[in-house]
Amino acid sequence: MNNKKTKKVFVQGAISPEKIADSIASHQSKTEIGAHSIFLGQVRADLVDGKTVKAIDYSAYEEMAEKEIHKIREAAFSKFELTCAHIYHSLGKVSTGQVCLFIFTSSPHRKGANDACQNILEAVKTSVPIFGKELFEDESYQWKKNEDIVRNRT
Amino acid sequence: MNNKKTKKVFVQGAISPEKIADSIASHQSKTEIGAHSIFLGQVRADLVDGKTVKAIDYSAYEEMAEKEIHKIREAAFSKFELTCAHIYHSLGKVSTGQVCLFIFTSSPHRKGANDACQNILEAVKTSVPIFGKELFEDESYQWKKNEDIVRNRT
Amino acid sequence: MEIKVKYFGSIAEETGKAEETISLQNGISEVQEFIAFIFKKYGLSDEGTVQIAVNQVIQSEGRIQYGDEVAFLPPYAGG
Amino acid sequence: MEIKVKYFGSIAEETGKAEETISLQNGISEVQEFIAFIFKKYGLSDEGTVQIAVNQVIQSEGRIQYGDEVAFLPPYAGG
Repeated sequence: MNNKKTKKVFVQGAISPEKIADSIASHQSKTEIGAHSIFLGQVRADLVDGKTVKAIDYSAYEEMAEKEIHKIREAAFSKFELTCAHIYHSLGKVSTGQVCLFIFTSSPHRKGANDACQNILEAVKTSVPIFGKELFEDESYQWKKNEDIVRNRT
Repeated sequence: MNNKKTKKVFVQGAISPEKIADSIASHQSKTEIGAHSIFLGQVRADLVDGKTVKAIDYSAYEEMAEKEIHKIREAAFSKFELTCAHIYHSLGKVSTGQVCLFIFTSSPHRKGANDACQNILEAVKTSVPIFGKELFEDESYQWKKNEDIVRNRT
Repeated sequence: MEIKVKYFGSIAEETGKAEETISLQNGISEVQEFIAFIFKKYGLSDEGTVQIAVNQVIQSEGRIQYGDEVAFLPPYAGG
Repeated sequence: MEIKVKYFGSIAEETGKAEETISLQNGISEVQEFIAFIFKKYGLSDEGTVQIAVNQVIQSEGRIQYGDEVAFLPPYAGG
């Protein structure tokens, strides 16, 4: 029951441009907003040892991830001048070129929206238990690591 | 003929969420991109001396504005790791809650996209000849000023 | 010598026009002199915040030449 | 005492399961001891990058109690 106030974070598969457009449209009634900052993570066709990534298969410790993202949002609201903040991440397979992360912050002024967006992005990368399997064209794979975190621990 | 290589910047009226979605979708074939940063300026219902802004009527010295934005893009490409950069601004009347500025930067990594987006935003505010008339509910108006600039000059 | 002059925003409102062609007399060909000439002609206010672009480049000194395009720009408001 | 254990990502792959219930014997109730027990049980590699969450909070020390949910988390890859 601890989760009842957390917002829905996970989306099955890629995040569509239409979902992003709908989110933008739904903020047009909030006329105290002057600035939106959006970050999109897109799956990159990295070349690893001669093989090209064709998709990432995401999984997560969902209950903990939702709690962590709830904490990240609360911290952003306390630190920045912020009207709204939304965070979505994909689960399952996301092909190269598709969007897997959508962070959307809104504020009366640009500083609040921009600073909050970047702050949330760094926190999502370092403190949310999301895991990713990089699938190569030849059906082999490797587990993705956000390098910052590994470095921080060692 | 100096303008022939500059990209189209100005949009008549508000920038629609669909235009933003189309821009995002058109980058899904660029699989070297890992990060998109988007800034949206939205017209705010500011309260000035008891009157509420209901729209901004934008005009510009278009030829010069396009050249300035071309320079801003070139500078961003030379300063940051950047795959794409798009900048759109409204002309004419944009109602409160609607989007008047759309900056869209893409990079293999988040730092390039985020830094370029913020850099372009500051440059657009301070060096592009765009003018705005804030229209109030009672048909009166005032000329908008980006305060930073006025302050820098005095 | 003929100069194409453009006015924007609140300045266009004050001059009552978006552009005009002005024939310069002897002795008014420095940028600062030309600004003073236009300000006096239209009784413009707020000189501290106006910027001048000569051929689409911001300029506060130098000479104005035949065929130049001179624009009077109030404070920017983009974004 | 029964502990609910969850495995994620590369660790789930190594253990061959996403979760299980483990009955702890006397003497294995400290977090570090429990980690060592699971690593030995499954011959897990890469201890340096694994994080443990007890009841969804990252923890590297303290006691594990009856009914706790203990998760083994490989490096994060969100974004």
